[in-house]
Amino acid sequence: MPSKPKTAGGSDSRFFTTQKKGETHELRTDLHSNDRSTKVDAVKKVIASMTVGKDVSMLFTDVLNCIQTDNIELKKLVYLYLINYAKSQPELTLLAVNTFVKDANDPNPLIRALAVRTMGCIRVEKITEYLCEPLSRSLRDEDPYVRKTAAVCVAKLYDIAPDLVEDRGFLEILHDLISDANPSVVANGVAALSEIAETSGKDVMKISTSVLQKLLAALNECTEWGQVFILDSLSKYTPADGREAEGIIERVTPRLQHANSAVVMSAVKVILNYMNMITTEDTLRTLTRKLAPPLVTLLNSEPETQYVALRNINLIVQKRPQILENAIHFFFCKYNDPIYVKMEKLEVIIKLVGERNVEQVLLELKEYATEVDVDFVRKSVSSIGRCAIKLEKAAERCISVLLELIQSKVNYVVQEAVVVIKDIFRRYPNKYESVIATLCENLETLDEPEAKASMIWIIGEYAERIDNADELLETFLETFEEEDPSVQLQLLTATVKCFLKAPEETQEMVQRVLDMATEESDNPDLRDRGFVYWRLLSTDPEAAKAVVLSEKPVIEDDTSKLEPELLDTLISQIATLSSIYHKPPEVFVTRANIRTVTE
Amino acid sequence: MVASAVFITDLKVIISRNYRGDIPPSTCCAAFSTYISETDELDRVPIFTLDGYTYSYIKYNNLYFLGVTKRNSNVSLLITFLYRLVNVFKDYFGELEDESIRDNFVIIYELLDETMDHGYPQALDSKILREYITQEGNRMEVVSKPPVALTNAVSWRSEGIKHKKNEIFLDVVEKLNLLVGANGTVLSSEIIGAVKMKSYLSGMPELKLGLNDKIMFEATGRQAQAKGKAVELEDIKFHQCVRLARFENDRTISFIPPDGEFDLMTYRLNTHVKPLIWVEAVVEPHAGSRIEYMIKTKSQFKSRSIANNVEIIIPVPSDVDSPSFKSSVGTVTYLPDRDAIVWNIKQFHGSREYLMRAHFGLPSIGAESARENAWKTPISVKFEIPYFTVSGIQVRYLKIIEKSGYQALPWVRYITQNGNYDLRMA
Amino acid sequence: MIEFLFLISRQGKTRLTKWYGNYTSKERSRAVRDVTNLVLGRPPKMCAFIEWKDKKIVYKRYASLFFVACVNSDDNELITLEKIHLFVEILDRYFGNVCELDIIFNFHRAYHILDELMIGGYLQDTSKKEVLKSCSTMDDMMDDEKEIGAGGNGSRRNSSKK
Amino acid sequence: MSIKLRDLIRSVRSCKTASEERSVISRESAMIRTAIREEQEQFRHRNVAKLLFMHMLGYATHFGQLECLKLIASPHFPEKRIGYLGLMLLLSEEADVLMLATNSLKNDLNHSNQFIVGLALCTIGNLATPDMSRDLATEVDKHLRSGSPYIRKKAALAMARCLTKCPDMVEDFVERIVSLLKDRSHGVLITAVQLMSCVCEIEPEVGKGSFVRLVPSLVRLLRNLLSMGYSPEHDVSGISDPFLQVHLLRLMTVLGEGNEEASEQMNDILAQVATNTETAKNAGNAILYECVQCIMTVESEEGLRVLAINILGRFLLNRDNNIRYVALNTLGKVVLQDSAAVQRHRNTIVDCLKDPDVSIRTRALDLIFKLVNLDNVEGLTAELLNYLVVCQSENKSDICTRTLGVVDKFSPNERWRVDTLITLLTIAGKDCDDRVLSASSTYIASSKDGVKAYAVHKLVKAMRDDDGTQEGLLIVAIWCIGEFGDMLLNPHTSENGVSYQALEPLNVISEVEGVTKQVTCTNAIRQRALTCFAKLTVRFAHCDAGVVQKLRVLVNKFKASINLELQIRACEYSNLIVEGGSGKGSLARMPVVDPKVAGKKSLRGSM
Repeated sequence: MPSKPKTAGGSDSRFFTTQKKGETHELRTDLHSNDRSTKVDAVKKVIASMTVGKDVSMLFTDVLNCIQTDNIELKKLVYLYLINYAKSQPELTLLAVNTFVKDANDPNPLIRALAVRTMGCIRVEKITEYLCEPLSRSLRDEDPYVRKTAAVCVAKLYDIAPDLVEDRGFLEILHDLISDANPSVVANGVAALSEIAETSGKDVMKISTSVLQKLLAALNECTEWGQVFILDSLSKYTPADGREAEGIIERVTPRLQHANSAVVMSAVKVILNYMNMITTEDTLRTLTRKLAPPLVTLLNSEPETQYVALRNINLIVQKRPQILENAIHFFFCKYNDPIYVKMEKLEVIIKLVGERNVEQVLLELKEYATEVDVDFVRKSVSSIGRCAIKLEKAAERCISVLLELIQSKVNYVVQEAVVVIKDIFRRYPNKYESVIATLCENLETLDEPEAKASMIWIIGEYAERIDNADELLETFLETFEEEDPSVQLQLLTATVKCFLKAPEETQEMVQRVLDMATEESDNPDLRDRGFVYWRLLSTDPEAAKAVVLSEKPVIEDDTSKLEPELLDTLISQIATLSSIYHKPPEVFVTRANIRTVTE
Repeated sequence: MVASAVFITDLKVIISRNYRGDIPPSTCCAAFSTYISETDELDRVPIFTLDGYTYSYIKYNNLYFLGVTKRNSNVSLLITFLYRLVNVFKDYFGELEDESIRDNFVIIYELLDETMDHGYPQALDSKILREYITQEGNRMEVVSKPPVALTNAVSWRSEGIKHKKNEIFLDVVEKLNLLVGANGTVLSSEIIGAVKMKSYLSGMPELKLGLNDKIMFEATGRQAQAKGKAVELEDIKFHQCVRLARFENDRTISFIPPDGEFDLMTYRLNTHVKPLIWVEAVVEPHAGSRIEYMIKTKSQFKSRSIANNVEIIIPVPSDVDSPSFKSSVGTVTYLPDRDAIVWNIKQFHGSREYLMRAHFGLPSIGAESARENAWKTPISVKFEIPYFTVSGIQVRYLKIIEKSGYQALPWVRYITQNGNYDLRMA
Repeated sequence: MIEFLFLISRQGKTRLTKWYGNYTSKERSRAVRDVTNLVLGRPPKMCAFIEWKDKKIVYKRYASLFFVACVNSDDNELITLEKIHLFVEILDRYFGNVCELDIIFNFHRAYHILDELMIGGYLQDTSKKEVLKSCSTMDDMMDDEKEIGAGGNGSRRNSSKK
Repeated sequence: MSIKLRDLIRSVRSCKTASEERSVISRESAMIRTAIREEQEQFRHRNVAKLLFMHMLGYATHFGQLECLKLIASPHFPEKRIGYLGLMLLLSEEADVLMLATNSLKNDLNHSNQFIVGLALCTIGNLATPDMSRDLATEVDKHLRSGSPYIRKKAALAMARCLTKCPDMVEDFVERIVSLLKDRSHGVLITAVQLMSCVCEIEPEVGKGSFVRLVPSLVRLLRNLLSMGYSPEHDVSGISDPFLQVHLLRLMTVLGEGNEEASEQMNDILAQVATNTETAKNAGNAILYECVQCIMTVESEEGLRVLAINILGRFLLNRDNNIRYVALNTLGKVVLQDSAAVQRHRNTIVDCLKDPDVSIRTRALDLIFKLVNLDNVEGLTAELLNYLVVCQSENKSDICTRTLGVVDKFSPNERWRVDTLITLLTIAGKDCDDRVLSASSTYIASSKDGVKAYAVHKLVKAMRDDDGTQEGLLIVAIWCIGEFGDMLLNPHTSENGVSYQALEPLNVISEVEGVTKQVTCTNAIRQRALTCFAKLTVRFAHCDAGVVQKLRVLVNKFKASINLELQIRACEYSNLIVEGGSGKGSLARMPVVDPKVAGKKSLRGSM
């Protein structure tokens, strides 16, 4: 039989259902049972209900009643329950404090650590005071396992009561822990201090020369996770000079050989950040050579890790293109790569493409442009255009590939191609107009604003070389009112251009478009543009020519390049979310939105 | 900071651990479920932010392992943590699926408590965890102490291990990644190698591994050897037991191994290799009635080597019927669940060539979507060639020193396998 | 008029879909996905109506199953609930204390019953007795003919009870 | 070997993962495809049943469509039954093979067994294409007068499909339908009533013309139902056939609308239903709900309408969310006829905006937009803006547009209008669409100068307070700064006592520049900023040379931009604003939009 859960009452409950009653009552009895295993089972059932999201807070006192036990499994379960419901029952939680304090003195270090760890998770302000004494004892515990747990607990306490932490001198004790003989304690101490530094904005994680040496020593000894904490705090440190930077880099470089990709990423971050301070060409060259292989190796890891790596590599190749200049083929897409990996690989490919490898890259991109996923195909098509814009020598070849793809008549391929060909025209003026004829054959496939706007611009710009430019514009004008503003703007400019080039034929048309843009539209932006043209044309046609038909500078190949300052910020954030989003942390780390009424 | 909370969910929370109490778990889980169910699979990304909460997840079987954070966390660390957490669970429970999670929720809570504290990963070595977090219920009497290894510099091996027979097994496994374009040119080829160990050694043995590493020979002034059969490994990744600083210094691979199985190192080589097994396909589709394939394959390695269990996997449309095959060697099977046929050749000697023909019916009522993919999926090949490595890597020695002075024998095997071995169809 | 009718399990599995309005297969799978998410995402004690596109979703939960109907936005939502309930009562009588498993293993029977209750999204009869009578006569006709086997094994009632 | 349906279901159920399920299904599907190719007749029935199952799970089954046709052509009932089921489930109206079924359907319509005729009718009713409808309508019509009520009711609904698909046939068959109302079977009656409603929908003229004379019969039927004693077959929680009652009321609604005489005939029975229906159970409320709608739609007497509105008022206070929902829904429909009565419940309705149930909130919101008038506009708009803050982001755009409609119609004064729009943009500037942005700019431009100065000062402040995400706010602000930037150079104190200090020209410029430098800045904003800079060269012409120089630098920055519109603007403007250039006049203050144009646009978008 399947499980037939209860329904929300009413007469319909007799359908599809069987009944179950009095669960809570039964549990309560069992929790008070003298039989150990009945008791354990009951607590387990409570936790099970809690796990599936049922509210079992009404059993608080009954569960708390089980806390005095020498059964460590039961103890852990009760603690878990406490963590979950303490906030809802702060008064009752106080009753548990005695047990915590007692457990923090237990001869068994596992129990001591458990007590300290749990106390920190109970975010009830009232108990923080009781926490201080056992915590400060635990920070000096003889067992490193307890000390490392206590170190993290300081960070927990800082979350609830920062003043308490500062007043009771816990920050100083934490700082002492960085000199602890045990590497795991050092690592957790660093993690706790770094977090407090980040939350408070105070420089509590001061790295002095002696601390630096301690950290570097611990780096060799501590767990892989601890290595990440230490590397991340090193990345925030500014070395005194190039020599010190070089010295630290030397100690960090071996981490590039670690099997844990998080260790590798954090090591890369430290090295890249310090590289700015290094002036010796030789050292720079060696580092550049050393960084490439571990980055490439990340592309053989799980897709999610690859994604993180690729977003970061995207930054790294902008900062130091030499590192991966010979590695472009590693970024070719595998058939079964997830789309999100493929998209990122394309980004990197475009950043790495050069004259030496453009032939090979074009073959790849063409292959991708016939795949199934629409977004990937579009990005591939536009990447071909970006190759052209980037590499003058390859432009012709790129155009011919784009024309081939246009022949496929696949709607979105054509549109993407038109958009990017417009940019190629602007990069290499008066060079590839021969393809305009082909583009004009595909006018009716264009239904996206950006593609339409691009095509209209091409027609306006090259009006004198297109026999029926005015007719083509005319067809677009028929639907002027329904078009997206970006298309309206291009229609306006293109028509004015046409008029300035051949006033006789287009007099009526330009009047109409100006009317539509100014009299019949309420879009202030479009009206501004319309009035500017209108006033110019009516007062000084020659000036209008100078304004509208003037030579435009060749466009910059700045597609998806970040501003240098932002890039440096992001390089310092390698491996973090910020490096995934390519945005500084303050942009997305916001207070969670006000809860909506639905919740 | 890494994670505020970790969830294990199949879109309904199975288990969650809210480490920092700064996120609303049920809201977050609901938001995540909505993201997964309402975002087209192709549009999903493993890391995304909604309403100020960032979700990073991996998928295993039908389970999602999800970390949520409010801050600018180290996501690289978070993703790695989630993968390692999966490994710990696999090690504990064998197969990992929603039932094994539900059935073991108590121990999973304990593990979640021990593997991460306040969002910081702590201990994820299941061998060590097993020493004090056990599955047996009768733990009341003997309350264990934290294993020393937990906080030791050697966090992967406990003291006092004893084996009757001291042995160690080395497998050098190379996987060949290869991508061949539709025009037959090799677009990329790469060797991913691994030195896998099974160590059954007593005490705290010190090991030193010698390879025919070209850079090591050069570094130690043995130019002659460097020019001989030495191999230049492009990138090496070591298990945490290997002393990285020492390796950086003089390329010595020295370590105290964990007990049992582990991957000592992996390496990558980017060399141009000839496809060991070559495949060509000619396809003749007749829409609405039938489709025919002619497949030719050739082994391009020395004739004294043998590739075992060769599988050539050829994609076909998803709605074909009535398969029939003719091949000069091996067996051919239609696998509808993979929309492919598999040509299986048990033993493929070097320098041979074989042919296979396949014939299918196609339904008269077409569904274009059923076919699209078949033309874009590449042919892929699986194989295994023993006693052979593409790179030519060799284990020169494995020295084992333990203070008790026992003798231990290392055993070495070499093998080459396919990695991502794809040939695009014309 | 009812545009379509779904049975969805609490786990999000589709147990029955009947289309009366004209939907292409793409629209169908989209609708199943959207509506399933909408309905399962609703907290309990909300009203049983959800506005969806220019239509209205009317649903009711019976233990582990959601019965979901899509109607025009000016249709009477309350009577739609009654129609759903009528269907449920007929299923209950047909299978004898129906459960989800009955529907899973006898989905074709559920469809047959529905076809005796509704056509083209309109109610065909208001009498449970009439519907059950014609269903059972047709089932008898099935049994009389040679046993062919498409899930028609076993007696029709209680066939899936343990 | 072919496995049984049961076993297939079992093995699918035992799958742990989606990919496991896919693999089970694909293997089975391949077997079925081969079986189909080999014409394995003995398994056809079973295979189609399995395909139905796969289809339900969302897998491809196109290759099985022809099998259904073969099955319906079989002489055996079991095969026919599964064949028709398959036809109805696997095929949609577009399927090309459907036309091949017409012949089998025709044969089965003439079958001696009424259940086989029933299957054919059911299939027509669910699936018929226009072509099939035309071919089969006469056959269906024949069955409308069958001796068996079982066939008559099915034929009635098959006819509904045929007529929906080919409305031109309505005239040929409309009179045939009328006679169905004399039937005694509830099944035939309910189908007949629905068929009539359906006809009234597709051909209102013809339908109403033919059926309006039936109103007395409908009233009689309804009265009989009300007075009927307990009948276990048709009663639902003590109410006799609520389905038939509701559908009778629906039909009466259509026939009574705009028809005094028909409405008059209904008056008594509607009053009787409205007062006597038991409301303890859902079935009763369903009838009452329908009855209220009927009263409010037909030309009913005043007293009756009051009664109806009171019923809705009672519904609104009901604890059951379903009832509150239908109350809000219906109030929304009647508010235009009887605004005052609905206004009485305004507070209750506004409270519904805080309901946890989104369906309730949506209905309440709709209703509030209809309740707004000159008297309550300020209070209700404040509620709407509050709601805009908390509502789900996908609804924000719509609420903005509709709030604009309110502002269009009911603004008490220019300053209130400007305040409301700026607040709206501050809350939901990233969600509202172009119409709202255009209208906001237009309203500001057309206000008196004092309000204009107030608005542009206020916008600068709002822009400064924003974190760069409310794109719409920034767009409007930047346009206003470009157009009225000169007003910022003077301090301003508005009638409500809010004071703004004068700004320095360079400060104004750097405020806008700051926006363009934010990471979240879009090209749409940058484009507007360029126009703004160009216009400011004129607005700030009297200031010292450094100001204009700064503006030139900002404009020139985008001359090589890869964004087309940015480049065009940068190049054109930089030529316009050169030292001693003659074109500056073209950047002078822009004419205000003709209010007729603005009105036309925003009305089109408002509701």
